[in-house]
Amino acid sequence: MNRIYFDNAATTRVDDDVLKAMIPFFTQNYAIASSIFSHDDGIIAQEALEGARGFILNKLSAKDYRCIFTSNPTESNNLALKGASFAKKSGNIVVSKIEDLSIINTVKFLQKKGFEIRYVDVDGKGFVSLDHLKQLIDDNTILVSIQHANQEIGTLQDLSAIGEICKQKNCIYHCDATFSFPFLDIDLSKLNIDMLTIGSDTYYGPKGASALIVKNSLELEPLISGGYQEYNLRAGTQNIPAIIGMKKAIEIFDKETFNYIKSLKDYFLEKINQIPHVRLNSPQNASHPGIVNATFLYIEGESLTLRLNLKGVSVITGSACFSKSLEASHVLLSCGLTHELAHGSIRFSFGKYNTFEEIDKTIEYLKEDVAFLRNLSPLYKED
Amino acid sequence: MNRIYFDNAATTRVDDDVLKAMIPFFTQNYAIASSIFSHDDGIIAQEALEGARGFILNKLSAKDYRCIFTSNPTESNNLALKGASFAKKSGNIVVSKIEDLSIINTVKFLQKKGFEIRYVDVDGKGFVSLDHLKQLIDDNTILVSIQHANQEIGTLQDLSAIGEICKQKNCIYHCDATFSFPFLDIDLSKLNIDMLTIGSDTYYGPKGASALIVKNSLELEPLISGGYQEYNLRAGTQNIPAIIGMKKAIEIFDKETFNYIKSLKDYFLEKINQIPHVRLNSPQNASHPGIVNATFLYIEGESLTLRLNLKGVSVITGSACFSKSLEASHVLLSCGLTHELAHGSIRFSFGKYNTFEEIDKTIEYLKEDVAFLRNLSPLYKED
Amino acid sequence: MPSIPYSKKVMDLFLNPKNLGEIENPDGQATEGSPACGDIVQLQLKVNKDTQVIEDIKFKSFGCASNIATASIITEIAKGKTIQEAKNLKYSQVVEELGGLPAVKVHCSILALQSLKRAIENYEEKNGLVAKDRPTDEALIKERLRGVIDPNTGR
Ligand SMILES: Cc1ncc(COP(=O)(O)O)c(C=O)c1O
Ligand SMILES: Cc1ncc(COP(=O)(O)O)c(C=O)c1O
Ligand code: FES
Ligand code: FES
Repeated sequence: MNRIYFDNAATTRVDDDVLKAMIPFFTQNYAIASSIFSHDDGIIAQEALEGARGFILNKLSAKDYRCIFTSNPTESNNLALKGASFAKKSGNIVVSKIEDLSIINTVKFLQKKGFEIRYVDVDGKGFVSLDHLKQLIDDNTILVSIQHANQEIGTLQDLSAIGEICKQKNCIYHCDATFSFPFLDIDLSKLNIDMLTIGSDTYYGPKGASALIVKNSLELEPLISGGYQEYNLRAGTQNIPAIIGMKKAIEIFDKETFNYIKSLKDYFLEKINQIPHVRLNSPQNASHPGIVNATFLYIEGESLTLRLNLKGVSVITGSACFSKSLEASHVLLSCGLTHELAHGSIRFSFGKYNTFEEIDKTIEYLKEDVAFLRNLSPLYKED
Repeated sequence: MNRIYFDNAATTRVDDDVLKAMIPFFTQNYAIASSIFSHDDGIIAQEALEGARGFILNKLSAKDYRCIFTSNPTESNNLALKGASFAKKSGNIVVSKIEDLSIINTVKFLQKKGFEIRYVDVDGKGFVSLDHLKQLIDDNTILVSIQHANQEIGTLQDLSAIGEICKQKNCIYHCDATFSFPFLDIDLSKLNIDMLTIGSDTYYGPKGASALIVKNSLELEPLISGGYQEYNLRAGTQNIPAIIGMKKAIEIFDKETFNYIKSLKDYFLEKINQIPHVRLNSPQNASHPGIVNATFLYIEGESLTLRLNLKGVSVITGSACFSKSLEASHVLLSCGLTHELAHGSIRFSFGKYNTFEEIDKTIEYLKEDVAFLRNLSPLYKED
Repeated sequence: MPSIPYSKKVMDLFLNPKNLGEIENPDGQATEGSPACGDIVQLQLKVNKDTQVIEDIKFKSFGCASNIATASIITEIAKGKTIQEAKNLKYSQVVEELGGLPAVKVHCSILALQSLKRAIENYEEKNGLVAKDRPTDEALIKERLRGVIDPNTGR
């Protein structure tokens, strides 16, 4: 059975061209990159690595920045927040309430280490309150971390406005762009961003690669000590095959890919109107082109994902029943959804390997399963 | 030109079967592993991941241990040392002087954070002094970290004796087995090892995978916060293709591979006698089967590696001229070598893709280049 | 085939729940909610006043597969039993009938069982069989679920 994979916000299939670009680095140019005075094998590896680094910096118009390769966005976010905070020694940190767990749990960790954490409110669609942000920042604020695209509902923050506020208030601004880059252009020559996290495996690149783009002037305490790789900020042999794959994935991600994914989303949004009592949790505008988060009122999300799964559809839910910690999605709750509304939420995330036909099928399955589960629900009274 | 790669201690070519095992996880079973109640794609990934974890624990006879996957041995070593030290809050840490930089620079970091560091002496061939170790450990010792095989000269420590001492003194024992596993068997049911670091990319597995094997009872503070992966000790999406490759590489590493590599080393040792004034820095016994470290007296190592490189041979040197920090190998200096002796040291590390013919060629090149450089050297007087 | 951590029995009942729905003019009923994950189970009974046998029982659920399956099997077990027998039903017994539950989901079976017991209490109270009812507030639910709502251990 060919499954319908609508979980592209979690991770994507690696593109065949990306894999092809990686292969030589497994079996031919496999040497480590650190020995610049040594042998040609090492120098070839070094050049490939530095080529990828330069390419990424250039793509982001990042002139006075370093590109630190890490193993995944979680590590990049940790390096950004712990690295900058420990370098500053004390102060307060401002983050939005809807950040990824790699930010939320990192600031919880920093709180235990003596830093004060302040959370910026978001509105019903996840947009950060700029007024609240301004209020929260004071002279002791060392760092603001506010993401670009949200991982559950797709909301896009106004990086330009946030960067401007941080600049005026003279504090470091870190932006987690894991889920937006390279879908959306980011021009660091025009934005006031001090640190930027980008990933690889949500745009057809491999797992095992990510980068933290950091202003040259910014001091960081490394998380991982050892060899003298990555400007002495991230020790350990670099995963060159993955980095080459990441580069290739950025290279081949074009406007056409963007438009195709967006057209899938638009088609889905049009079709989902056929199901009654659906609440859209994603914003209409300023939203990631590949994601729709919707609540099917009166039903519980784990039951729905499970039924869809049996029909071959892969999605996830923000229901508490689904999460390892039995807590409903902190993103949805922060947007003001009740537990009940979070309970029935489903994230559909589309990718370039999906088709319109898959959406048609999924809408049919949804009709059946939602009706079945509503029939089961003590909350649902037929109109 | 077909190059002669004798830098297998740095990293190895990925085995074709390993790559073959990885491929489906790039383009078919690419989902993330964290959603066990969700969709089949996630569950397939989860099962592959847990299969690899179980396989590795079983291979090491590790009954009451967790297997925490990380991105490379440097990270595993950092997690072990920082994780255990921060969990204990204060105390002293004992390490050998010849550990990899990922240990040496990690304890330097911990020193800045208030921990006391004590260094165990080694003898002329790199063997840790067990008497000195016993003297150094006291009631405030929280952790001992002593490696298995040395990365530059191949010396194998007596893990059983070291473990016994740590057990008697009641302190945690971490062993960095990056360069010995799976060349040498490690049976955790018989050794008193609390934490063990293993790698992947020095035995024909891919980069991007490593594991820290940790006793269940041992508490660690995570380095990387975020999602609830890896027993909550290492957040972030797991690099499943790399982990699957690591598993496969362990699976196919057999006695035959070991014997072949060892026979290359023996052949090389026999042939190198043809060159005068060579000092073997590696021990004769209790040594890694794939490594020979030798000093060519009166010459400087970077010059020699450069000349060999031009003839297509990849090796490295412990010469200060070669290192990024212009410091001679701390391993060789700790073994009591003078700067002069460290200067002319070369590491030859053999792997299963090398041939006897490559050794013959290299010996010929060595004869020419060593003679040439000695002729250049003010220290050398022809006998 | 990958294994969702639910037994075949749980999946069967999840897909085809028994005794689903509502009873008109029930003799006893209860709606229980879990403070752990926010789900709701509703149970309704018809009881023979002479024999005290549960003659009909129906449920509705706003919960996960484990919750649905547990509620379903409880209705099957309870049907035809006296209220006394039904009250003595142990949750370990229910879990066993289901072919086990993932640790993190054991609390769902407790919740379903609680609503059965509450529905019986409601019947007893309406028929003057017990003196006074204590309202089900969050404190009471937490008390009942104490020790079983740790999602990581299920205990
Ligand atoms: C916005 C955002 N940041 C960070 C992460 C963490 O990514 P990883 O688990 O690959 O480290 C994710 C993952 O989904 C994400 O969506
Ligand atoms: C013994 C030992 N430990 C740790 C490492 C660090 O490995 P990596 O740079 O892959 O993290 C090495 C690398 O050569 C090593 O030989
Ligand atoms: S009903 Fe929520 S976890 Fe089962
Ligand atoms: S002589 Fe040039 S670096 Fe040593």
